[in-house]
Amino acid sequence: MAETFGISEKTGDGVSVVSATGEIDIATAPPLRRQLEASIDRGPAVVVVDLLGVTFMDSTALGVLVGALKRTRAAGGALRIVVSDTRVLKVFEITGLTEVFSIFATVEDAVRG
Amino acid sequence: MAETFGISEKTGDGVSVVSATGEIDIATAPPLRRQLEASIDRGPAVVVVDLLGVTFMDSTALGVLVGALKRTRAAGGALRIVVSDTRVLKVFEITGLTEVFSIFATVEDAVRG
Amino acid sequence: MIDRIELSLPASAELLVLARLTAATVASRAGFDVEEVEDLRLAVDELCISMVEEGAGGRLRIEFVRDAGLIEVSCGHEPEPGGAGSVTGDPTLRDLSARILDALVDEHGRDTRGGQKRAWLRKQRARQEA
Amino acid sequence: MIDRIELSLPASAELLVLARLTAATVASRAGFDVEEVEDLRLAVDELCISMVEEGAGGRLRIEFVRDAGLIEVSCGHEPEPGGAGSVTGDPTLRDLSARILDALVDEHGRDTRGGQKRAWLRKQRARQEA
Ligand SMILES: Nc1ncnc2c1ncn2[C@@H]1O[C@H](COP(=O)(O)OP(=O)(O)O)[C@@H](O)[C@H]1O
Ligand SMILES: Nc1ncnc2c1ncn2[C@@H]1O[C@H](COP(=O)(O)OP(=O)(O)O)[C@@H](O)[C@H]1O
Repeated sequence: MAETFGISEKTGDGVSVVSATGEIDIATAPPLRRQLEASIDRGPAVVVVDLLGVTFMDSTALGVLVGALKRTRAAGGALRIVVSDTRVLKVFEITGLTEVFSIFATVEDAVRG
Repeated sequence: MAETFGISEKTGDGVSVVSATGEIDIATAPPLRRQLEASIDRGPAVVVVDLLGVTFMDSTALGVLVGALKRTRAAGGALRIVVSDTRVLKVFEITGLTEVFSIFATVEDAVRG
Repeated sequence: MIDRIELSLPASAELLVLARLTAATVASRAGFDVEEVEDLRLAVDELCISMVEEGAGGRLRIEFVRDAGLIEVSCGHEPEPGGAGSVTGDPTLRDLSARILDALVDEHGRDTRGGQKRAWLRKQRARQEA
Repeated sequence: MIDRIELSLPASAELLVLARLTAATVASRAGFDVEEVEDLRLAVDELCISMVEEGAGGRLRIEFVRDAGLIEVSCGHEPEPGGAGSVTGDPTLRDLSARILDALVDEHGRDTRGGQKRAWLRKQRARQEA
Protein backbone atom coordinates (compact mmCIF):
# COMPACT_ATOMS: atom_id res chain seq x y z
CA MET A 1 0.00 0.00 0.00
CA ALA A 2 2.81 2.35 0.92
CA GLU A 3 3.60 4.51 -2.12
CA THR A 4 7.12 3.24 -2.49
CA PHE A 5 8.09 5.18 -5.61
CA GLY A 6 11.67 6.45 -5.42
CA ILE A 7 14.43 7.81 -7.63
CA SER A 8 18.19 7.88 -7.05
CA GLU A 9 21.17 8.82 -9.22
CA LYS A 10 24.84 7.84 -9.37
CA THR A 11 27.27 9.68 -11.66
CA GLY A 12 30.89 9.02 -12.64
CA ASP A 13 33.18 8.36 -15.63
CA GLY A 14 30.82 10.00 -18.10
CA VAL A 15 27.95 7.70 -17.06
CA SER A 16 24.83 8.65 -15.08
CA VAL A 17 22.76 5.83 -13.64
CA VAL A 18 19.21 6.88 -12.70
CA SER A 19 17.42 4.19 -10.68
CA ALA A 20 13.66 4.17 -10.19
CA THR A 21 11.79 1.92 -7.77
CA GLY A 22 8.10 1.21 -7.24
CA GLU A 23 5.19 2.12 -9.53
CA ILE A 24 5.73 4.59 -12.39
CA ASP A 25 2.33 5.90 -13.37
CA ILE A 26 0.71 9.23 -14.23
CA ALA A 27 1.35 10.43 -10.66
CA THR A 28 5.02 9.43 -10.36
CA ALA A 29 6.22 9.88 -13.97
CA PRO A 30 6.71 13.69 -13.65
CA PRO A 31 9.46 13.48 -10.98
CA LEU A 32 11.19 10.79 -13.06
CA ARG A 33 11.01 13.04 -16.15
CA ARG A 34 12.52 15.96 -14.20
CA GLN A 35 15.35 13.78 -12.86
CA LEU A 36 16.15 12.39 -16.33
CA GLU A 37 16.15 15.87 -17.87
CA ALA A 38 18.50 17.11 -15.17
CA SER A 39 20.83 14.11 -15.62
CA ILE A 40 20.86 14.39 -19.44
CA ASP A 41 21.45 18.14 -19.35
CA ARG A 42 24.64 17.62 -17.37
CA GLY A 43 25.96 16.04 -20.57
CA PRO A 44 27.21 12.53 -19.71
CA ALA A 45 28.09 10.28 -22.68
CA VAL A 46 25.74 7.61 -21.35
CA VAL A 47 22.56 7.78 -19.29
CA VAL A 48 21.45 4.43 -17.84
CA VAL A 49 17.84 4.16 -16.63
CA ASP A 50 17.72 1.34 -14.10
CA LEU A 51 14.17 -0.05 -13.84
CA LEU A 52 15.15 -3.19 -11.85
CA GLY A 53 13.16 -2.00 -8.81
CA VAL A 54 10.08 -1.01 -10.82
CA THR A 55 6.97 -3.07 -10.10
CA PHE A 56 4.52 -1.35 -12.46
CA MET A 57 4.77 1.01 -15.41
CA ASP A 58 2.27 2.34 -17.92
CA SER A 59 2.21 4.47 -21.09
CA THR A 60 3.05 7.62 -19.12
CA ALA A 61 6.30 5.99 -17.99
CA LEU A 62 7.07 4.95 -21.58
CA GLY A 63 6.38 8.53 -22.70
CA VAL A 64 8.99 9.78 -20.21
CA LEU A 65 11.55 7.29 -21.54
CA VAL A 66 10.82 8.18 -25.19
CA GLY A 67 11.27 11.87 -24.31
CA ALA A 68 14.54 11.08 -22.53
CA LEU A 69 15.80 9.11 -25.55
CA LYS A 70 15.16 12.07 -27.88
CA ARG A 71 16.79 14.49 -25.44
CA THR A 72 19.89 12.28 -25.03
CA ARG A 73 20.29 11.86 -28.79
CA ALA A 74 19.91 15.61 -29.36
CA ALA A 75 22.72 16.09 -26.81
CA GLY A 76 24.89 13.53 -28.65
CA GLY A 77 24.69 10.94 -25.86
CA ALA A 78 23.26 7.44 -25.47
CA LEU A 79 20.35 6.22 -23.35
CA ARG A 80 20.27 2.63 -22.08
CA ILE A 81 17.48 0.90 -20.16
CA VAL A 82 17.87 -1.88 -17.57
CA VAL A 83 14.91 -4.24 -17.14
CA SER A 84 14.66 -7.77 -15.84
CA ASP A 85 11.06 -8.16 -14.61
CA THR A 86 8.97 -9.93 -17.25
CA ARG A 87 5.94 -7.73 -16.54
CA VAL A 88 7.95 -4.55 -17.10
CA LEU A 89 9.56 -6.02 -20.22
CA LYS A 90 6.11 -6.91 -21.54
CA VAL A 91 5.11 -3.23 -21.57
CA PHE A 92 8.07 -2.49 -23.89
CA GLU A 93 7.28 -5.50 -26.05
CA ILE A 94 3.59 -4.86 -26.65
CA THR A 95 4.28 -1.25 -27.63
CA GLY A 96 7.10 -2.21 -30.03
CA LEU A 97 9.61 -0.22 -27.96
CA THR A 98 12.06 -3.10 -27.56
CA GLU A 99 13.06 -2.10 -31.14
CA VAL A 100 13.61 1.52 -30.13
CA PHE A 101 15.49 1.25 -26.83
CA SER A 102 18.78 -0.45 -25.97
CA ILE A 103 17.64 -2.76 -23.19
CA PHE A 104 20.03 -4.60 -20.84
CA ALA A 105 19.48 -7.13 -18.07
CA THR A 106 21.90 -5.65 -15.53
CA VAL A 107 23.27 -2.20 -14.73
CA GLU A 108 26.84 -3.48 -15.29
CA ASP A 109 25.95 -4.64 -18.84
CA ALA A 110 24.30 -1.31 -19.57
CA VAL A 111 27.30 0.69 -18.33
CA ARG A 112 29.61 -1.46 -20.44
CA GLY A 113 27.29 -1.03 -23.43
CA MET B 1 -3.21 -8.55 -4.20
CA ALA B 2 -3.07 -12.30 -4.43
CA GLU B 3 -5.36 -13.74 -1.78
CA THR B 4 -2.62 -15.51 0.11
CA PHE B 5 -4.70 -16.93 2.96
CA GLY B 6 -3.63 -20.45 3.85
CA ILE B 7 -3.93 -23.01 6.65
CA SER B 8 -1.72 -25.96 7.48
CA GLU B 9 -1.58 -28.41 10.39
CA LYS B 10 1.11 -30.54 12.04
CA THR B 11 0.22 -33.11 14.71
CA GLY B 12 2.34 -35.24 17.04
CA ASP B 13 3.03 -36.02 20.73
CA GLY B 14 -0.42 -34.82 21.83
CA VAL B 15 0.11 -31.40 20.24
CA SER B 16 -1.59 -30.02 17.12
CA VAL B 17 -0.07 -26.92 15.53
CA VAL B 18 -2.46 -25.10 13.19
CA SER B 19 -0.68 -22.41 11.17
CA ALA B 20 -2.56 -19.64 9.35
CA THR B 21 -1.01 -17.24 6.85
CA GLY B 22 -2.31 -14.10 5.15
CA GLU B 23 -5.43 -12.10 6.02
CA ILE B 24 -8.03 -13.56 8.39
CA ASP B 25 -11.26 -11.66 7.80
CA ILE B 26 -14.94 -12.41 7.43
CA ALA B 27 -14.19 -14.30 4.17
CA THR B 28 -11.32 -16.46 5.42
CA ALA B 29 -12.31 -17.00 9.08
CA PRO B 30 -14.79 -19.84 8.29
CA PRO B 31 -12.15 -22.27 6.90
CA LEU B 32 -9.94 -21.49 9.91
CA ARG B 33 -12.86 -22.23 12.26
CA ARG B 34 -13.53 -25.56 10.54
CA GLN B 35 -9.83 -26.55 10.71
CA LEU B 36 -9.62 -25.65 14.41
CA GLU B 37 -12.80 -27.56 15.22
CA ALA B 38 -11.46 -30.62 13.40
CA SER B 39 -8.10 -30.38 15.19
CA ILE B 40 -9.65 -29.89 18.63
CA ASP B 41 -12.13 -32.73 18.12
CA ARG B 42 -9.27 -35.17 17.58
CA GLY B 43 -8.52 -34.58 21.29
CA PRO B 44 -4.89 -33.45 21.54
CA ALA B 45 -3.79 -32.16 24.96
CA VAL B 46 -2.59 -28.92 23.38
CA VAL B 47 -3.71 -26.99 20.28
CA VAL B 48 -1.28 -24.30 19.14
CA VAL B 49 -2.61 -21.63 16.76
CA ASP B 50 0.37 -20.20 14.90
CA LEU B 51 -0.42 -16.70 13.62
CA LEU B 52 3.19 -15.80 12.71
CA GLY B 53 2.34 -15.60 9.01
CA VAL B 54 -0.85 -13.57 9.53
CA THR B 55 -0.75 -10.03 8.10
CA PHE B 56 -4.25 -8.87 9.06
CA MET B 57 -6.96 -10.03 11.42
CA ASP B 58 -10.25 -8.56 12.57
CA SER B 59 -13.04 -9.29 15.08
CA THR B 60 -14.24 -12.28 13.02
CA ALA B 61 -10.81 -13.89 13.46
CA LEU B 62 -10.93 -13.17 17.21
CA GLY B 63 -14.38 -14.72 17.34
CA VAL B 64 -13.00 -17.92 15.83
CA LEU B 65 -10.20 -18.03 18.41
CA VAL B 66 -12.60 -17.39 21.32
CA GLY B 67 -14.80 -20.23 20.03
CA ALA B 68 -11.76 -22.51 19.74
CA LEU B 69 -10.70 -21.65 23.29
CA LYS B 70 -14.12 -22.61 24.66
CA ARG B 71 -14.17 -25.81 22.63
CA THR B 72 -10.66 -26.81 23.76
CA ARG B 73 -11.49 -26.18 27.43
CA ALA B 74 -14.73 -28.17 27.15
CA ALA B 75 -12.62 -31.06 25.77
CA GLY B 76 -10.17 -30.74 28.70
CA GLY B 77 -7.31 -29.44 26.53
CA ALA B 78 -5.31 -26.22 26.25
CA LEU B 79 -5.23 -23.63 23.46
CA ARG B 80 -2.11 -21.52 22.90
CA ILE B 81 -1.63 -18.67 20.43
CA VAL B 82 1.62 -17.67 18.71
CA VAL B 83 1.92 -14.01 17.64
CA SER B 84 4.91 -11.82 16.98
CA ASP B 85 3.69 -9.08 14.62
CA THR B 86 2.90 -5.92 16.61
CA ARG B 87 -0.16 -5.16 14.44
CA VAL B 88 -1.65 -8.60 15.13
CA LEU B 89 -0.79 -8.31 18.82
CA LYS B 90 -2.51 -4.91 18.93
CA VAL B 91 -5.83 -6.49 17.93
CA PHE B 92 -5.62 -8.78 21.01
CA GLU B 93 -4.56 -5.89 23.24
CA ILE B 94 -7.30 -3.41 22.32
CA THR B 95 -9.99 -6.04 22.82
CA GLY B 96 -8.62 -7.14 26.22
CA LEU B 97 -7.96 -10.65 24.89
CA THR B 98 -4.30 -10.73 25.92
CA GLU B 99 -5.81 -11.49 29.39
CA VAL B 100 -7.87 -14.36 28.03
CA PHE B 101 -5.43 -16.19 25.76
CA SER B 102 -2.02 -17.76 26.46
CA ILE B 103 0.12 -15.92 23.91
CA PHE B 104 3.66 -16.98 22.96
CA ALA B 105 6.27 -15.45 20.66
CA THR B 106 7.40 -18.68 18.97
CA VAL B 107 5.85 -22.03 18.12
CA GLU B 108 8.57 -23.79 20.19
CA ASP B 109 7.67 -21.74 23.29
CA ALA B 110 3.98 -22.50 22.76
CA VAL B 111 4.58 -26.24 22.38
CA ARG B 112 6.72 -26.24 25.54
CA GLY B 113 4.02 -24.20 27.35
CA MET C 1 -8.93 20.19 -0.42
CA ILE C 2 -11.71 17.68 0.12
CA ASP C 3 -11.54 14.25 -1.49
CA ARG C 4 -14.67 12.18 -1.72
CA ILE C 5 -14.42 8.55 -2.83
CA GLU C 6 -17.42 6.28 -3.15
CA LEU C 7 -17.39 2.56 -3.51
CA SER C 8 -20.52 0.55 -4.24
CA LEU C 9 -20.31 -3.23 -4.26
CA PRO C 10 -22.22 -6.42 -3.47
CA ALA C 11 -22.39 -7.04 0.31
CA SER C 12 -20.05 -9.98 -0.02
CA ALA C 13 -17.38 -11.15 2.41
CA GLU C 14 -14.77 -11.58 -0.31
CA LEU C 15 -15.05 -7.98 -1.46
CA LEU C 16 -14.35 -6.34 1.91
CA VAL C 17 -10.68 -6.41 0.93
CA LEU C 18 -11.55 -3.56 -1.48
CA ALA C 19 -12.92 -1.43 1.36
CA ARG C 20 -9.67 -2.06 3.28
CA LEU C 21 -7.45 -1.22 0.30
CA THR C 22 -9.38 2.00 -0.33
CA ALA C 23 -9.22 2.94 3.36
CA ALA C 24 -5.45 2.43 3.42
CA THR C 25 -4.94 4.42 0.21
CA VAL C 26 -7.08 7.33 1.42
CA ALA C 27 -5.29 7.35 4.79
CA SER C 28 -1.83 7.31 3.14
CA ARG C 29 -2.83 10.17 0.92
CA ALA C 30 -4.08 12.10 3.97
CA GLY C 31 -0.62 11.88 5.52
CA PHE C 32 -1.56 9.28 8.16
CA ASP C 33 1.52 7.46 9.47
CA VAL C 34 1.94 3.70 8.96
CA GLU C 35 0.30 2.82 12.29
CA GLU C 36 -2.68 5.11 11.61
CA VAL C 37 -3.08 3.71 8.09
CA GLU C 38 -3.28 0.19 9.54
CA ASP C 39 -5.70 1.42 12.22
CA LEU C 40 -8.02 2.85 9.58
CA ARG C 41 -7.75 -0.31 7.46
CA LEU C 42 -8.95 -2.41 10.40
CA ALA C 43 -11.58 0.10 11.55
CA VAL C 44 -13.18 0.27 8.08
CA ASP C 45 -13.20 -3.53 7.95
CA GLU C 46 -15.05 -3.60 11.28
CA LEU C 47 -17.45 -0.91 10.06
CA CYS C 48 -18.41 -3.01 7.05
CA ILE C 49 -18.49 -6.43 8.74
CA SER C 50 -21.81 -5.80 10.43
CA MET C 51 -23.34 -4.99 7.05
CA VAL C 52 -22.32 -8.22 5.33
CA GLU C 53 -23.74 -10.83 7.69
CA GLU C 54 -24.16 -14.07 5.88
CA GLY C 55 -27.20 -14.33 3.69
CA ALA C 56 -28.17 -10.68 4.00
CA GLY C 57 -27.41 -9.91 0.33
CA GLY C 58 -27.90 -6.41 -1.03
CA ARG C 59 -25.16 -3.87 -1.66
CA LEU C 60 -22.77 -1.80 0.40
CA ARG C 61 -22.21 1.87 -0.33
CA ILE C 62 -19.00 3.02 1.31
CA GLU C 63 -18.09 6.70 1.28
CA PHE C 64 -14.70 8.09 2.24
CA VAL C 65 -14.42 11.84 2.79
CA ARG C 66 -11.05 13.35 3.50
CA ASP C 67 -10.68 16.96 4.57
CA ALA C 68 -7.01 17.70 5.37
CA GLY C 69 -6.08 15.31 8.21
CA LEU C 70 -9.65 14.18 8.99
CA ILE C 71 -11.19 11.11 7.40
CA GLU C 72 -14.87 10.20 7.67
CA VAL C 73 -16.10 6.86 6.43
CA SER C 74 -19.65 5.65 6.23
CA CYS C 75 -20.84 2.23 5.18
CA GLY C 76 -24.50 1.86 4.30
CA HIS C 77 -26.39 -1.28 3.41
CA GLU C 78 -28.90 -1.20 0.56
CA PRO C 79 -31.09 -4.30 0.94
CA GLU C 80 -32.00 -6.26 -2.15
CA PRO C 81 -35.47 -5.38 -3.43
CA GLY C 82 -37.69 -7.70 -1.38
CA GLY C 83 -34.66 -8.91 0.60
CA ALA C 84 -34.63 -9.56 4.30
CA GLY C 85 -32.30 -6.71 5.20
CA SER C 86 -29.17 -7.28 7.22
CA VAL C 87 -29.26 -9.90 9.92
CA THR C 88 -28.31 -9.09 13.50
CA GLY C 89 -24.99 -10.73 14.29
CA ASP C 90 -23.42 -12.64 17.14
CA PRO C 91 -23.30 -10.45 20.29
CA THR C 92 -19.72 -11.54 21.14
CA LEU C 93 -18.53 -10.46 17.71
CA ARG C 94 -20.46 -7.19 17.91
CA ASP C 95 -18.78 -6.50 21.25
CA LEU C 96 -15.28 -7.27 19.91
CA SER C 97 -15.95 -5.10 16.88
CA ALA C 98 -17.11 -2.19 19.06
CA ARG C 99 -14.00 -2.47 21.24
CA ILE C 100 -11.78 -2.33 18.15
CA LEU C 101 -13.57 0.74 16.82
CA ASP C 102 -13.43 2.43 20.26
CA ALA C 103 -9.67 1.95 20.32
CA LEU C 104 -8.87 2.94 16.75
CA VAL C 105 -11.05 5.89 15.80
CA ASP C 106 -12.11 9.18 17.37
CA GLU C 107 -15.84 8.74 16.87
CA HIS C 108 -18.12 6.08 15.48
CA GLY C 109 -21.83 5.36 15.38
CA ARG C 110 -24.72 3.66 13.64
CA ASP C 111 -28.09 4.81 12.43
CA THR C 112 -31.08 3.56 10.45
CA ARG C 113 -32.98 5.73 8.03
CA GLY C 114 -35.82 4.58 5.83
CA GLY C 115 -34.95 1.00 6.71
CA GLN C 116 -31.33 1.38 5.56
CA LYS C 117 -28.63 0.69 8.12
CA ARG C 118 -25.48 2.73 8.14
CA ALA C 119 -22.32 2.71 10.27
CA TRP C 120 -19.84 5.56 10.28
CA LEU C 121 -16.52 6.59 11.79
CA ARG C 122 -14.28 9.60 11.98
CA LYS C 123 -10.50 9.57 12.50
CA GLN C 124 -8.14 12.54 12.74
CA ARG C 125 -4.45 12.25 11.90
CA ALA C 126 -2.29 12.71 15.02
CA ARG C 127 0.65 14.37 13.27
CA GLN C 128 0.44 18.07 12.40
CA GLU C 129 0.30 19.17 8.76
CA ALA C 130 3.83 19.06 7.29
CA MET D 1 -23.35 -14.59 -10.59
CA ILE D 2 -22.84 -11.02 -11.70
CA ASP D 3 -20.74 -8.68 -9.57
CA ARG D 4 -21.00 -4.96 -10.14
CA ILE D 5 -18.54 -2.65 -8.41
CA GLU D 6 -18.60 1.11 -8.81
CA LEU D 7 -15.89 3.52 -7.81
CA SER D 8 -16.37 7.26 -7.93
CA LEU D 9 -13.43 9.51 -7.16
CA PRO D 10 -11.79 12.83 -8.01
CA ALA D 11 -10.03 12.67 -11.42
CA SER D 12 -6.65 12.86 -9.73
CA ALA D 13 -3.42 11.16 -10.77
CA GLU D 14 -2.66 9.96 -7.23
CA LEU D 15 -5.94 8.09 -6.94
CA LEU D 16 -5.56 5.91 -10.05
CA VAL D 17 -3.85 3.38 -7.81
CA LEU D 18 -7.36 2.65 -6.43
CA ALA D 19 -8.66 1.82 -9.90
CA ARG D 20 -5.71 -0.56 -10.36
CA LEU D 21 -6.22 -2.23 -6.98
CA THR D 22 -9.93 -2.70 -7.69
CA ALA D 23 -9.18 -4.10 -11.15
CA ALA D 24 -6.70 -6.60 -9.74
CA THR D 25 -9.11 -7.68 -6.98
CA VAL D 26 -12.02 -8.15 -9.37
CA ALA D 27 -9.83 -10.11 -11.80
CA SER D 28 -8.49 -12.37 -9.01
CA ARG D 29 -12.01 -13.05 -7.87
CA ALA D 30 -13.02 -13.89 -11.44
CA GLY D 31 -10.38 -16.61 -11.55
CA PHE D 32 -7.99 -14.74 -13.86
CA ASP D 33 -4.44 -16.11 -13.60
CA VAL D 34 -1.57 -13.95 -12.31
CA GLU D 35 -0.60 -12.76 -15.80
CA GLU D 36 -4.19 -11.85 -16.68
CA VAL D 37 -4.65 -10.04 -13.36
CA GLU D 38 -1.59 -7.90 -14.14
CA ASP D 39 -2.86 -7.35 -17.69
CA LEU D 40 -6.18 -6.05 -16.37
CA ARG D 41 -4.42 -3.88 -13.78
CA LEU D 42 -2.44 -2.15 -16.54
CA ALA D 43 -5.34 -1.98 -19.00
CA VAL D 44 -7.61 -0.28 -16.44
CA ASP D 45 -4.82 2.18 -15.65
CA GLU D 46 -4.56 3.04 -19.37
CA LEU D 47 -8.34 3.34 -19.61
CA CYS D 48 -8.40 5.92 -16.83
CA ILE D 49 -5.25 7.87 -17.79
CA SER D 50 -6.93 9.66 -20.68
CA MET D 51 -9.63 10.89 -18.28
CA VAL D 52 -7.28 12.48 -15.76
CA GLU D 53 -5.24 14.81 -17.98
CA GLU D 54 -3.70 17.50 -15.89
CA GLY D 55 -6.00 20.37 -14.98
CA ALA D 56 -9.13 18.69 -16.26
CA GLY D 57 -10.63 18.28 -12.77
CA GLY D 58 -14.01 16.64 -12.34
CA ARG D 59 -14.65 13.10 -11.19
CA LEU D 60 -14.15 9.61 -12.56
CA ARG D 61 -16.86 6.99 -12.35
CA ILE D 62 -15.37 3.56 -12.86
CA GLU D 63 -17.65 0.55 -13.17
CA PHE D 64 -16.48 -3.06 -13.06
CA VAL D 65 -18.94 -5.74 -14.12
CA ARG D 66 -17.96 -9.35 -13.78
CA ASP D 67 -20.07 -12.12 -15.26
CA ALA D 68 -18.32 -15.48 -14.77
CA GLY D 69 -14.97 -15.18 -16.61
CA LEU D 70 -15.81 -11.93 -18.43
CA ILE D 71 -14.93 -8.52 -17.00
CA GLU D 72 -16.18 -5.25 -18.44
CA VAL D 73 -14.78 -1.98 -17.17
CA SER D 74 -15.90 1.51 -18.08
CA CYS D 75 -14.35 4.75 -16.94
CA GLY D 76 -16.41 7.91 -17.41
CA HIS D 77 -15.41 11.48 -16.73
CA GLU D 78 -17.89 13.80 -15.06
CA PRO D 79 -16.63 17.36 -15.66
CA GLU D 80 -16.80 19.85 -12.83
CA PRO D 81 -19.85 22.10 -13.08
CA GLY D 82 -18.61 24.91 -15.35
CA GLY D 83 -15.30 23.05 -15.83
CA ALA D 84 -13.43 22.77 -19.12
CA GLY D 85 -13.98 19.03 -19.56
CA SER D 86 -11.09 16.70 -20.17
CA VAL D 87 -8.17 17.98 -22.20
CA THR D 88 -6.92 16.12 -25.26
CA GLY D 89 -3.57 14.52 -24.47
CA ASP D 90 -0.22 14.04 -26.15
CA PRO D 91 -0.66 11.98 -29.38
CA THR D 92 2.45 9.86 -28.67
CA LEU D 93 1.04 8.86 -25.28
CA ARG D 94 -2.40 8.20 -26.76
CA ASP D 95 -0.79 5.93 -29.31
CA LEU D 96 1.23 4.02 -26.67
CA SER D 97 -1.88 3.66 -24.54
CA ALA D 98 -3.90 2.31 -27.47
CA ARG D 99 -1.19 -0.25 -28.28
CA ILE D 100 -1.21 -1.45 -24.67
CA LEU D 101 -4.99 -1.82 -24.66
CA ASP D 102 -4.93 -3.61 -28.05
CA ALA D 103 -2.47 -6.13 -26.63
CA LEU D 104 -4.08 -6.73 -23.25
CA VAL D 105 -7.85 -6.81 -23.71
CA ASP D 106 -10.32 -8.39 -26.11
CA GLU D 107 -12.23 -5.20 -26.95
CA HIS D 108 -11.99 -1.55 -26.03
CA GLY D 109 -13.52 1.70 -27.17
CA ARG D 110 -14.47 5.26 -26.36
CA ASP D 111 -17.60 7.29 -26.66
CA THR D 112 -19.04 10.68 -25.73
CA ARG D 113 -22.61 11.17 -24.59
CA GLY D 114 -24.10 14.43 -23.43
CA GLY D 115 -20.59 15.89 -23.27
CA GLN D 116 -19.31 13.12 -20.97
CA LYS D 117 -16.39 11.08 -22.20
CA ARG D 118 -16.17 7.41 -21.44
CA ALA D 119 -13.66 4.67 -22.23
CA TRP D 120 -14.44 0.99 -21.82
CA LEU D 121 -12.84 -2.43 -22.18
CA ARG D 122 -13.81 -6.07 -22.05
CA LYS D 123 -11.54 -8.98 -21.14
CA GLN D 124 -12.37 -12.67 -21.01
CA ARG D 125 -10.45 -15.10 -18.84
CA ALA D 126 -8.45 -17.58 -20.97
CA ARG D 127 -8.72 -20.52 -18.57
CA GLN D 128 -11.92 -22.58 -18.49
CA GLU D 129 -14.14 -22.52 -15.41
CA ALA D 130 -12.60 -24.81 -12.73
N1 LIG E 1 -23.70 9.00 18.41
C1 LIG E 1 -24.34 8.75 17.27
N2 LIG E 1 -25.03 7.61 17.16
C2 LIG E 1 -25.67 7.32 16.04
N3 LIG E 1 -25.67 8.12 14.94
C3 LIG E 1 -24.99 9.26 15.01
C4 LIG E 1 -24.30 9.64 16.17
N4 LIG E 1 -23.71 10.84 15.92
C5 LIG E 1 -24.02 11.18 14.66
N5 LIG E 1 -24.79 10.23 14.12
C6 LIG E 1 -25.32 10.18 12.78
O1 LIG E 1 -24.24 10.12 11.91
C7 LIG E 1 -24.41 11.07 10.88
C8 LIG E 1 -23.06 11.61 10.49
O2 LIG E 1 -22.74 12.56 11.44
P1 LIG E 1 -21.85 13.76 11.06
O3 LIG E 1 -20.69 13.17 10.35
O4 LIG E 1 -21.71 14.53 12.30
O5 LIG E 1 -22.50 14.65 10.02
P2 LIG E 1 -23.80 15.15 9.38
O6 LIG E 1 -24.71 15.51 10.49
O7 LIG E 1 -23.29 16.31 8.60
O8 LIG E 1 -24.26 14.02 8.53
C9 LIG E 1 -25.30 12.12 11.43
O9 LIG E 1 -26.11 12.61 10.42
C10 LIG E 1 -26.12 11.40 12.50
O10 LIG E 1 -27.35 10.96 11.99
N1 LIG F 1 -16.29 0.29 -31.19
C1 LIG F 1 -16.87 1.12 -30.33
N2 LIG F 1 -16.44 2.40 -30.26
C2 LIG F 1 -16.99 3.25 -29.42
N3 LIG F 1 -17.97 2.92 -28.57
C3 LIG F 1 -18.43 1.67 -28.58
C4 LIG F 1 -17.91 0.72 -29.45
N4 LIG F 1 -18.55 -0.46 -29.21
C5 LIG F 1 -19.42 -0.22 -28.23
N5 LIG F 1 -19.35 1.06 -27.86
C6 LIG F 1 -20.08 1.71 -26.80
O1 LIG F 1 -19.75 1.12 -25.58
C7 LIG F 1 -20.93 0.81 -24.88
C8 LIG F 1 -20.73 -0.46 -24.12
O2 LIG F 1 -20.91 -1.48 -25.00
P1 LIG F 1 -21.47 -2.84 -24.54
O3 LIG F 1 -20.64 -3.20 -23.36
O4 LIG F 1 -21.50 -3.67 -25.75
O5 LIG F 1 -22.87 -2.74 -23.99
P2 LIG F 1 -24.19 -1.94 -23.90
O6 LIG F 1 -24.60 -1.68 -25.32
O7 LIG F 1 -25.06 -2.92 -23.18
O8 LIG F 1 -23.89 -0.73 -23.10
C9 LIG F 1 -22.01 0.70 -25.89
O9 LIG F 1 -23.20 1.20 -25.35
C10 LIG F 1 -21.56 1.56 -27.04
O10 LIG F 1 -22.10 2.86 -26.98
